[in-house]
Amino acid sequence: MSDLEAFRQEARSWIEENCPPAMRERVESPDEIEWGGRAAQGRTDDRKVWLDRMGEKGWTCPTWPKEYGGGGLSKAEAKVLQEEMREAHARPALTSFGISMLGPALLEYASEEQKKHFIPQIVKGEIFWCQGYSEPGAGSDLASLQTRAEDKGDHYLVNGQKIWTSYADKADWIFCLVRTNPDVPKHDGISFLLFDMASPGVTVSPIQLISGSSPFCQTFFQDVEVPREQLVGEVNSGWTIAKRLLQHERSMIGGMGLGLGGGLSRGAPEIAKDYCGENDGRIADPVARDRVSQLQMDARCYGATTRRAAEEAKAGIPPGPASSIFKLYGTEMNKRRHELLISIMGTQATGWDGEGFNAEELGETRDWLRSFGNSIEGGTSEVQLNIIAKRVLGLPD
Amino acid sequence: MSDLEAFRQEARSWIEENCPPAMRERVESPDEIEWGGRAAQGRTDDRKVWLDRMGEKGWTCPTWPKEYGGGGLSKAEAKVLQEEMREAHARPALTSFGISMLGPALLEYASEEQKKHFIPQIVKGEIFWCQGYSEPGAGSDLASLQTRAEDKGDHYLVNGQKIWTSYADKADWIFCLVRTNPDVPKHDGISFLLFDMASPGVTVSPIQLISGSSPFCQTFFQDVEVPREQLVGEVNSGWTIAKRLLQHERSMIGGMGLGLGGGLSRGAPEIAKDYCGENDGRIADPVARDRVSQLQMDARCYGATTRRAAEEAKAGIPPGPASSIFKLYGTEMNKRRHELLISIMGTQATGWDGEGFNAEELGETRDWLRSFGNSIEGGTSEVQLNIIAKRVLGLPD
Amino acid sequence: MALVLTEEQELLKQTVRDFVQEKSPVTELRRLRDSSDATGFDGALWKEMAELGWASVVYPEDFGGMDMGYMELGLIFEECGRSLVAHPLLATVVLGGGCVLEGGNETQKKDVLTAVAGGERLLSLALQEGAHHAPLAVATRAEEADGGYRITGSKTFVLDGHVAEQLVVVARTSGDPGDRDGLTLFLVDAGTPGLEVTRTRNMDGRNAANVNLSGVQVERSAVIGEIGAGAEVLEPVLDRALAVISAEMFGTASEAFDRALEYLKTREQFGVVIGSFQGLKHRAADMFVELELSRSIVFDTLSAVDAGAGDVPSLASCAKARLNDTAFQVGNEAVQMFGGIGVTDEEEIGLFMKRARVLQSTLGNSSYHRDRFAALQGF
Amino acid sequence: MALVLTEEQELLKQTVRDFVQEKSPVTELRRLRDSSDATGFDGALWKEMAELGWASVVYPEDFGGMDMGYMELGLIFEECGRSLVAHPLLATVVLGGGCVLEGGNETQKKDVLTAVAGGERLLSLALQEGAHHAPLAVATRAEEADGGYRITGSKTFVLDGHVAEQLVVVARTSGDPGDRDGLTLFLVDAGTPGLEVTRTRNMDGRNAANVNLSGVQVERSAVIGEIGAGAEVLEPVLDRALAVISAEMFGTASEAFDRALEYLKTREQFGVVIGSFQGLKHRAADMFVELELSRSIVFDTLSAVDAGAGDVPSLASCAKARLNDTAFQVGNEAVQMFGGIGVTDEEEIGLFMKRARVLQSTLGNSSYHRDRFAALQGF
Repeated sequence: MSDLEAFRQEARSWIEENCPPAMRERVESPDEIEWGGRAAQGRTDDRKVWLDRMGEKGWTCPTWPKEYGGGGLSKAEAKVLQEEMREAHARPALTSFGISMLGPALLEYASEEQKKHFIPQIVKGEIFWCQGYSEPGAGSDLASLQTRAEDKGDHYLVNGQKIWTSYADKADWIFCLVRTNPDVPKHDGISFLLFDMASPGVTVSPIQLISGSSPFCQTFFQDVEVPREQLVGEVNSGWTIAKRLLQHERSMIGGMGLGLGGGLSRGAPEIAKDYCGENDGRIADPVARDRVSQLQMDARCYGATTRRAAEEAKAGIPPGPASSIFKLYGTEMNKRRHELLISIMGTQATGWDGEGFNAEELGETRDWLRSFGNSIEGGTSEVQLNIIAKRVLGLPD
Repeated sequence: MSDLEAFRQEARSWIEENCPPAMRERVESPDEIEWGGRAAQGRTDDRKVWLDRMGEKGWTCPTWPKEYGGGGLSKAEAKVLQEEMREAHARPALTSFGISMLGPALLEYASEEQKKHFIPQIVKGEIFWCQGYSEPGAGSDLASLQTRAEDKGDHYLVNGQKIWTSYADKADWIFCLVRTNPDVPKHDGISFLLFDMASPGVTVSPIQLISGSSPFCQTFFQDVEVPREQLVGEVNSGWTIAKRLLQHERSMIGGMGLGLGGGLSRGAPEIAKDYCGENDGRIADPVARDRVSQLQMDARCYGATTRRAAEEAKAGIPPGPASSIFKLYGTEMNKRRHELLISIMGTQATGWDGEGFNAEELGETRDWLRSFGNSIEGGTSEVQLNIIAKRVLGLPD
Repeated sequence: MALVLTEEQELLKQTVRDFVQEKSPVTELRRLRDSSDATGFDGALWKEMAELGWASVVYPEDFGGMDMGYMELGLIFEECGRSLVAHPLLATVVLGGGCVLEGGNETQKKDVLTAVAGGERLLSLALQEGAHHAPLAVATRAEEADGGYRITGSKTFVLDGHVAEQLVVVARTSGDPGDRDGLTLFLVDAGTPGLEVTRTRNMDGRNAANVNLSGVQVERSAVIGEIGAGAEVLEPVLDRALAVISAEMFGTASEAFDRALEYLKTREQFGVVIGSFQGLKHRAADMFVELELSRSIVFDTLSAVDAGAGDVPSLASCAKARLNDTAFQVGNEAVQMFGGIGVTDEEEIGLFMKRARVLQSTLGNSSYHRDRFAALQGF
Repeated sequence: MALVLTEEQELLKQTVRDFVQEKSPVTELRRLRDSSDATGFDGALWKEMAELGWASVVYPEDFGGMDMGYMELGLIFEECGRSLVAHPLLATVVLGGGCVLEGGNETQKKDVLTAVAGGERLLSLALQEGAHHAPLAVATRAEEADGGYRITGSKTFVLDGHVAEQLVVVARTSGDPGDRDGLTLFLVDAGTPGLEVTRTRNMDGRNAANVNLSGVQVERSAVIGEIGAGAEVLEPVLDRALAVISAEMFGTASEAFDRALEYLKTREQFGVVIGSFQGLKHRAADMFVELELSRSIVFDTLSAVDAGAGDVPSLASCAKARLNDTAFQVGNEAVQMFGGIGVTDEEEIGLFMKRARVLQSTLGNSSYHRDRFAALQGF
């Protein structure tokens, strides 16, 4: 038996023994997702058991080094683990920006001491992290951020304001871009700080979107004291860390084009048959059918492109700014998809709440409204076009 | 009887007496259009008689002053004359860039002597004028023209090259923008010259387009001597004259959106019924029908806009850069219209010449190919968008 | 047909604009929405509007009307559209009242129109039955019974139906869904037994209702126009509604564009105002052109209605399809140009986009009107 | 299914590109067009291509073929598309020969495929009858007569039909136009009495023919496949043709884009290269993304054909519709970006646009393929 096969057996038995039955049921609502953190909001006993066991084994972050509490698995082993988790219908024990965003940055840029301190907390889900990048005045020009951090010797004094901070109202700590030198070109005066959201001077206000309530917040800092040892990397070189994290975010949002972001479980063809009538098994309205078909084809082409990118990556072909292509096309296609659905559902997709509309209809209206943000967050479509024009096509500024 | 009514009677009888019967028949081919000029190409006796009589009366240019050979009519009278011409099915006696473009500029900018010399020639159709504006290197940046005119005392020495000179191979004289001072900002060193195309050093080469042969030419000037008195306006202030003329050209090209440019006598609905089938009197293919309907509606909206602009002009509301709107939308709509027709006519609209295609099909293929130029000539669509953004919307450079 | 406003019309437009800006800025719509107002519009404001004659612009003087034209009414819709004013003009005056004006007898006109003109009665039109506007696809049945009619069926998207005191109900007295013949219009009081009205709350902060009729008994005198010839009354009323809705959409889209343009001129990114980026400039110029075409077709349609021109149906469909498409483009682009702030509820631009989107689905989407236009034009 | 080329495929692609660039630059197409060449392609070049094995890439070794895949053939089409090479690969190898390969008996295969593989015979497919591709709408009839069949009808847009030595004629032996059953394929020699071939000259410098059949008598042995079951043979052949046409269109559109991009980087206006204008930059970036999606679906379709996957019909329609739309967008934009020079015959960019436009109409426009895709997907 190969080592990998042995690992598969081991993983299978371990999951079988350790994953509580309730953690093998489908996630039905966003509230059932375990984000970790001190507040332990909505954490059932089963969720706690599963989180603790997975965290203890380091399998919440399977490929991270064992010395920092990670699973220490090879990529091949991690893939096997993922397969076995799926096979057992086991839920992810932990979803967090610590795992998907901060952790990899810390492993690359943080000091040994910082890694020893922060990484095990992430693995075990002890801290709910949020991300403090965007500011109201900056928008697409992220690097023009204004939140100041003054060097006060043993600490930095932070003043300013962040926006679009997802889950800031639930998070324990924030990883945050701040300006430590206002007198140099904007990219050269930025630093990367970590601090506790319970620090005096931090206030949070949730943002209402056109689609209703949201995980986004505005976050205000007034004379927040951040100990010097919570600076990651060199002072004034935080932009390097930020850029690395942004690429990752783009791919995540682009993926929504394939329907990951939508709440509908039925496809456009079925919905069109319901709302525009069915004729011999086909959508009765040929113009609607034409539009649905075009959308489905675009999704196929997009899907083939993501598969091609994955194959190219495997074949060692460098990805280039492919993330911009996915972000751009994925989000614009998602917007078109929702607009088409809304149009097909007619006046039944005009409802906000209350009687007269079913859950699918109300959900679709909200999803459509939410999709407007897709082409803005994580770098607007215009910014992606600029990136492609410059970095891929080599067109001058 | 009002003066206007008296004039109507007079015009009616005069046309009745003077317009040869052959000049009251429909123009069937472009060859039948009378452009005036020394060569008198294709000029039949009837065309000559009609041109001479109308020219003598000054009614080829009804509102131009009598002292320069014009008709001396008021605007109201000119309208009456036009109505009576239409009523009698009388053809225009003369079509010329002298009337539509050069004449008005001369009346505004030329010296008394120049007006006395050139305007009567235009009225009588003695000279076939062409326009020398565009240059191969200049494109949208018209003012960057390079054709040099050196001051040699009693004459200018012209060297350079023009492109898109319509009918340069048939024209007698050219009105031409030249650079008289290369050391000042580009708009400040341009002058407006008139000269004979038979001058030594002028050569002309017709341009083949993607749609086939065309009235456009390339025109080359090698040491062409132009007498000093053929300069119009002040030296180095030719750009003022050019701008005035350009506005006019834009409206002319935009007008093609309404179908004036097309060779088809049948509308898109009839053609669609022929090529996509007919069902209960309707276009059988609902997707094609949807697209034809959208196009017809756009044409309605465009038509209403041209009528509104005319009414606003009558009501004394200043037009603004309305010509850019018409140029932009008219040409883009014309392109869409031809693309739709081509698509409806399927493989029957793929022919170039020879057997297997009827005249309508071959004509439509050529018209479609010709329409590509519409959004380029007379200022590209991009230039029109810039003009609207800047002059109408006040957006900064 | 005039495509330029007369001096009187310009004056009216200015008066309406001043009134609306003072009495009903966009914050009013937000207040009504957030307070879950029971009516969905400001009753006191509606009284004032009626006193100014807005409720009766197009009604004859005999019934307390001003006997002016749809061009004038269109200007009111346009200016209200600019400020997202919630008002019952469409449902009460144009649709419900419009049916009485077009097909009612003298008694009905005297009763209904006079009350509407005085701002004292709210009406609506119960026509649509599925998710889409399809005026001939009526399945609701009215059968002769007890000397009158008994109506059974259900209706959707009855605008302001939750507050309407009388409904014009379109029911079928003969034929099958899809037939033009056999439709009959009934004036039904809100309190009639068997009539069940459920308020529906729309994303634009406005309201409609689902109406269920289970054997609703009405008298013979409730019939508007001829039995079975309801389409004759309905069609011109719908065309006029399309004309004023298009005017409202033009106002809403124009205001959204103006606000986006202002934002382009003031918002700075990368050290310059974002309106200096050619990518955005070209898109703004493109929108401007589409809006100019929209303005023309709206004026053309309104003035054709006033002139009683024969091509009103074609024009009305043309205007609605065009405004659907332009309003969609402008709403979409405006939100995108505002960027992150544009998708927050706090910023008003989203309210314009939402209102425009609901109006797109109201009385026919673009695909419906393109098909109708083609049929009217013989293809 | 692989979406990345193997080393062997990369090598083949490079070999094809080198050959094409040396032997058949775009000036070759212009020469053929301007000289009104009787064949419409270079016979000597075709011999060379056949010697390199291009005529038989997908044919089995038994018939002189190379027994490689459609991915390899697609690469040849793509590279030829980049240089607008006029060649009989589509009509002879994929369509005409493809029918024999799919449905022919051993005798037919041995005769036809061996000759095609050697570059010694030209074929075509006579299918279309009206202005649009509609494979089931065949009205041409074949009736049993004199121990064989007698065919009557007329065909349009028979690619390279003017030089084809044998035609695969699709005729109806039963049923009515529109029926899937009842189609039969016949192999008809060009010289057969009653067969009249009229060359048609297309705007892309390529050629097709109208074919008239007035009682063309063929023997029983001319039938390819089963009587009445021609659709079974035809459909997979058409899907493979769609796959390689899409590859050609991708090559043509890519090259047009590359040329436009190069122009954006070199052409100066207002003192800067025009590629620095954001309006044009964004449009170029948009085209690039569309081309990336196009490349993916072309590869996906070709490799699905090679894998014998069940969803080849859906993918083939998806690829053709996508390439139709992308090629249209790129052709249109490229000419516009070249400005005035772009609309002259002297500049080559117009030749790319014309070729792409003819291919858009070949074997189905986007609307046809969207409808087919929907039907295949059950909606």
